[in-house]
Amino acid sequence: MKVEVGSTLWFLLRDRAAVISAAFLLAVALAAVFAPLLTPYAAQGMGDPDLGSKFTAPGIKHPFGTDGLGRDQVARLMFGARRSLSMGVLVVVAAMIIGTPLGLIAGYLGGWVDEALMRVTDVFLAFPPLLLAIAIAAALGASYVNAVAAIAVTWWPWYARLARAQTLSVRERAYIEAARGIGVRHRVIMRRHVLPNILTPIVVQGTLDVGTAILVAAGLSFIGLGTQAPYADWGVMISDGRLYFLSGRWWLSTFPGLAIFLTAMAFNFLGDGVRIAADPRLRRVL
Amino acid sequence: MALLSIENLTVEFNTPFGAVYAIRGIDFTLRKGEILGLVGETGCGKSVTGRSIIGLLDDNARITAGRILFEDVDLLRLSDAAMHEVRGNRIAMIFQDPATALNPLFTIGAQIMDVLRAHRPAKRGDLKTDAMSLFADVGLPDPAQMMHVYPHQLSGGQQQRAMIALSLAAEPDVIIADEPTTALDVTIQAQILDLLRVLQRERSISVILITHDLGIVAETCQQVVVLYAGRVAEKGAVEAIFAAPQHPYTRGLLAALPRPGSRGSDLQVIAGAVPSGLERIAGCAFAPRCEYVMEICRGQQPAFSDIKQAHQSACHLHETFADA
Amino acid sequence: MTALTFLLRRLGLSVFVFIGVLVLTFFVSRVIPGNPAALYAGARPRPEQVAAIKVKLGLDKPLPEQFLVYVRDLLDGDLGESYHSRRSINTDLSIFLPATLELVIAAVIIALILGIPVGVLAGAYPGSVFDYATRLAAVAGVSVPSFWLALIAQFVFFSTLGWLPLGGRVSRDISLFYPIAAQTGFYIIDAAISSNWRAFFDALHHLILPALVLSAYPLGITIRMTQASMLEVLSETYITSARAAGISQRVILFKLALKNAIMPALTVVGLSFAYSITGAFLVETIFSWPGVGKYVTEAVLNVDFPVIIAVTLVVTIVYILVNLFVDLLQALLDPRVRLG
Amino acid sequence: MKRLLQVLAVLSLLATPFFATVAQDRNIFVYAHPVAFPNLDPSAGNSNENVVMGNVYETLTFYNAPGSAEILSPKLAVSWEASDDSMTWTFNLREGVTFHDGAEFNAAAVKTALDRTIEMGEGSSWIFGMIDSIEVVDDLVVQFNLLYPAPLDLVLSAGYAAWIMSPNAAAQNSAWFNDGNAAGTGPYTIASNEPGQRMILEANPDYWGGWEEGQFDTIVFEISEDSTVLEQMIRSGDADFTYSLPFDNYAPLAQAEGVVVDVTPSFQNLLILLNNVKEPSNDPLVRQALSYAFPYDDVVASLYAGMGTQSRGAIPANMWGHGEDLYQYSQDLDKARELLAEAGYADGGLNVVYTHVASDLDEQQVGELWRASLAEVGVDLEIRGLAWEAQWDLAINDPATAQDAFGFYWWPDYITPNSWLYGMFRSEEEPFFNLGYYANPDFDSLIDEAEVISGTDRAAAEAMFIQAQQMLLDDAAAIFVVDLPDIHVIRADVSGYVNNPAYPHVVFFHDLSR
Repeated sequence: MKVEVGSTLWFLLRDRAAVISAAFLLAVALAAVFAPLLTPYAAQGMGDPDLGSKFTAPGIKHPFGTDGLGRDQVARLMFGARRSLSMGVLVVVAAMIIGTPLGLIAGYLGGWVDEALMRVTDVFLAFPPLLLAIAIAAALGASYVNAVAAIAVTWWPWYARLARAQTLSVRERAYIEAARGIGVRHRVIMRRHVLPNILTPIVVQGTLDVGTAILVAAGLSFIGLGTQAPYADWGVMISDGRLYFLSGRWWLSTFPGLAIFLTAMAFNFLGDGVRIAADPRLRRVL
Repeated sequence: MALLSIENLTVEFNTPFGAVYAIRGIDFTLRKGEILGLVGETGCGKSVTGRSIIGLLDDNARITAGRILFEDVDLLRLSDAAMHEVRGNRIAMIFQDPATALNPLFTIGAQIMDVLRAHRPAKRGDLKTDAMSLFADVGLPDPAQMMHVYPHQLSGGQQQRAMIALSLAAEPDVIIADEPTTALDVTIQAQILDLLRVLQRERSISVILITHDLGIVAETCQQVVVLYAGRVAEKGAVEAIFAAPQHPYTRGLLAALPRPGSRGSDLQVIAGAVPSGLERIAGCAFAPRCEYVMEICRGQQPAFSDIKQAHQSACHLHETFADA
Repeated sequence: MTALTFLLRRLGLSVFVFIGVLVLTFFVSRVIPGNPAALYAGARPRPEQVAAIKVKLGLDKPLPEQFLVYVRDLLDGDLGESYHSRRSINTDLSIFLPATLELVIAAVIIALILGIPVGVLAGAYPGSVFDYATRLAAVAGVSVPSFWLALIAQFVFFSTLGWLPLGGRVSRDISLFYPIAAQTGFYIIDAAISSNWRAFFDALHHLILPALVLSAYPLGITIRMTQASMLEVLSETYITSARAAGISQRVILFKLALKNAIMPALTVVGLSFAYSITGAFLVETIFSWPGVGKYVTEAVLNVDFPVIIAVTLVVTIVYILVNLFVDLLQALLDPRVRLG
Repeated sequence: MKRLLQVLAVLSLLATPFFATVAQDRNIFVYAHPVAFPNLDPSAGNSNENVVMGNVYETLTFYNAPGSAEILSPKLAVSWEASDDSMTWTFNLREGVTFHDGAEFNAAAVKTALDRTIEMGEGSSWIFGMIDSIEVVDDLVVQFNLLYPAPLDLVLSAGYAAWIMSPNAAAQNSAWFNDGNAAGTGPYTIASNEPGQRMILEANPDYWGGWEEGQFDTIVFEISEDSTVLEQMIRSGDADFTYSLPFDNYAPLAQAEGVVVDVTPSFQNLLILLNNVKEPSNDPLVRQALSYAFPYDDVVASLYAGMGTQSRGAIPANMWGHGEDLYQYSQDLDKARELLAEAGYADGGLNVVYTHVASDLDEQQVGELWRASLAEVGVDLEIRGLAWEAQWDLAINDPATAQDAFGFYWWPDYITPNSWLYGMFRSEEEPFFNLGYYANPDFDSLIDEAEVISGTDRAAAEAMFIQAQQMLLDDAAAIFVVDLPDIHVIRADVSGYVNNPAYPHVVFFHDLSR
């Protein structure tokens, strides 16, 4: 499935939900990147306490209130976005980087290599999502990097499968047969001819997956296997606020939860949009 | 005695690229008891015409002008409920690939009984008897066993027979057969066409046979309508048109026709491509590909002219050919 | 392909996958930092206790040997002992697994009962307001963090409205005065078969909120998949031919197309199950639901690796079986797959 | 969806009358308990199951709540005496006591029970390390022969390992107990156990202490690790007692009707053990600087909502061995800078790793506050949350790779200052709980000597223990953060409750009534 970038973009721009989502995500990303410039409480965003304004309810000074160490929740959310967003993206990118070449090799070479690699992916896919990630994250120790690694380890088989399926359909094409016929080495064929032709659906799937990856990462953080203090991601913020949630300090968990919810939704809408726009057969559905 | 008249039927499709003109105003008439061939290349609008008649256009299609008169009632003005009464009961349809037109998860018997039940209340036993007699009518072996058979257990020809049985279930007046034999072998093809002819004769059903194969038209039809780019290029009695085709397009088609009796080949043998449905066409749609093209052809749409009573062609040159 | 060869092939594959799962979990669990012997020894162990326990648990042996011992015990049906509670994991799971399954099955049922009809209707009327609303709801369902939704649900239905309990499986009064005779471990079923209706309604009352929260993700998935598959089925020629034959919309949607649409949608049973289990890991703690999710999150906190492996294994087996069952069901429902 | 919710909720509400009309002919006390009971074997359990043990089983002696005239009072032993050298202890046992399973309580039973505990060698059984042998002198007289002088009366009052179970039960293994079986002499028996969820105790009608009107006949433990659940239960009156809520939630809760928040000092404190071996904290100046940089006031006032007190030395206030005149560090960033400069870190550039139990938000926030203060004196603090075993493992494996600062709670197994001093600071070949690798021969000999005389001359021993603590403070061996409060929330209509920090979070239900 080779897709023209121009027409894909054109279709994407007609999808209102996707456009709004992209704008939202861009805003969140900008808020994350330029957080130090955008909030007067940058130091608090990075963890410094301000015990004087402990547990301030949402108001003009602190629109989303403050936490138990008096930190402004808007600043915490903006700095938290750095981690939550990057976790989602890194998981997907890492999974792609592991999965794509393996799937490509399996699909291209076929035979026992294919069989072996696919059985390995079967094993990974046999776990209910999150369960294996929990076990691995627990084994590696709680940290931001380990959480990303743990989820990526459970995620790559999806990309391996996708890459393999795409490779199988590309493999028989004339130009590849031709390249093989004139003795181009396998490695070169895979990299020059197969890879570019299978990337589109993989990238599309990746866009769809980021939202889910953010959710899973937030889940790990929620049970304490993710970002460590003094930093926080959105999952950690929900977890920290939970103790006080039903005791009148509702704002602590509400806003980070909303942030995850809306971001995941935006990625889903954007991913759907990209998928439909990139697949001519689906465009009619618009 | 016109059973069904199509008048200035115009259909557009909404696409993200803009409106696609599928049918640009066509007229023809189907008389009772005759088989009318609707011929043209892929994309000329012949299937859309069939779907328009039975009211099953895709959601993004819009009929922007015209009338479809069935026994002097405009089908386009009927309510959904009324149109629902027409479908199956008065007008039925047969599809190109019986393998996809039959539901794979239900037995043939169940499917035909669904149709029977939809059109008349009856006891289950009666329905079953009727279903089996329909199977016999269309020449399916062992009708009793057919009741319990799934589509995939039948051969292509048998599937199409079953499909025909389904379309006959409510005793319609008109059957629209959309390329009913394209997916079948040549020998089976002939058998199915025979069956259609028999049904037409014995039940005096009118048939609109949609095909791209002029060979089939020659063997099966009494009337023919040649479509090009959503317009009628030429229409009339089969003998007249095959004897003296008036439109350069029809001539091209006939010239490409292999010996009668062998399987028809694809019709795209005339140089050039069919114009895109996105374009508005000012003059003759065929002009870009026409070897006889004249100045007038690009600017003005040719009107129909009667060559004889039963033979009309839309070409600025028609008199030239008539003389020739 | 006959159903039998299909079944055998799937079974063979499952056995292979299971062995892989076993190796992988064992390996992962032994990488866990910390000192399991100290954990086993209790809150404030002495060095000699820890050393003795290390020998007792065989932790001083090389890894391959530990693995063989583990597999041998496993073949005897023994999942081992929790290092934290020292209880038999078999006993624990016999209590916790039914609790989780009760919750997960309830969530799957909610997801299917709500999701399939909604998906069918949304697929039948693409472009309608209902379609858009459904799509929004489906995306919301798969985007909402379950643990956050659980908090919000508690806030609304417990704190604010006071309709539903905060957590747990049954009220104290039931434990005290109308205890449920454990048979299957599914409280709803146990209470029903012993005609203990007070307990039945009480258990149901406790089940509603966590099950609804858990069903959000599978509901979203179910709607999406049913809708997509309905959309596809409705564009099939056999639907057009049924229309052309004058069959009514009602029969087409809910008899003909549904049967076709449900075939691919059946995979959502497996998916729903998987995502409900995932949700359960996060949500059970919030609802104080004594299931494997709560069990394993605590085990993770305590690096209690016999529990971590056992839960991973058992839940994965259940998951593999569910998928196997779904595959079989699909094969059985499709006349194109020959039986026998 | 919402509609369905309503329907379901209404359906369930319809069902409510079914079970709402339960006859309350029982007097029930509900303890909303924050953790499960890990090990119900009285010989082995040394954790939160003590609350079950303390009501089902009994000890020979009982450690009184602070403020009592005597330190100890009789329980299953009615009187006892030690030989002059504290090497032989004789206990006279209570007469007419039977175990729940009908077995008779006597000297043989005491020997069987304690021998089992010592032989199993699990849990806190090491507190009996001084016992050489146990002799049945008479049906109701039991004699302990010790290996070295020790305050055995204190040891036998311990809240762990000192429980006396029936000889029949002593023949069983841990699994038997963990299936919910028990046979002690206490006022309650285990009626049912839903692990991780709920445990129900019922009154033992034959209890030797007798029963009065208003006492509770049924005790229910509702177990929830979720403090939100605990809080909601006590707030709504669904529970009578709980603890372990977030410190910040007690003040609003105290305002609620019918709820009393009971705050008393505990015997538990929070320390940060500093690595005495590894650079840079092997330098006492650095350790002192770290101590001066610690925000004591903020931690006490804000994290503990003013309910704890800053520690003074290692031994918590209210306990013997506590030194009211010991030096107390306070936050002084200038001093910290000076000390760092003296140690050669004038420009900062110091990295310190602090570990804490990952699930402990208090320990984490202690680190967050400390980090902010340290940043001002040029020290970079990395906060690492780990599972307890992982944190401990990191500390004992190799001092060179260990953490620099170890957040650590300590509580005594039995009530002696040496529990802290020996446990965390006495030099060891292979450190076990001396996780800061503190090694000071003078300190070691001082506490060893104090321990020997603590059975006979408690006052002299106390002075020596206090002197030993001054050494720790001079060396800044650890940061002594806070003496934790015991905070229990109890329904106002329950009377008779007194917190006893010697038995952490144990409620002796027999004392209560409504």
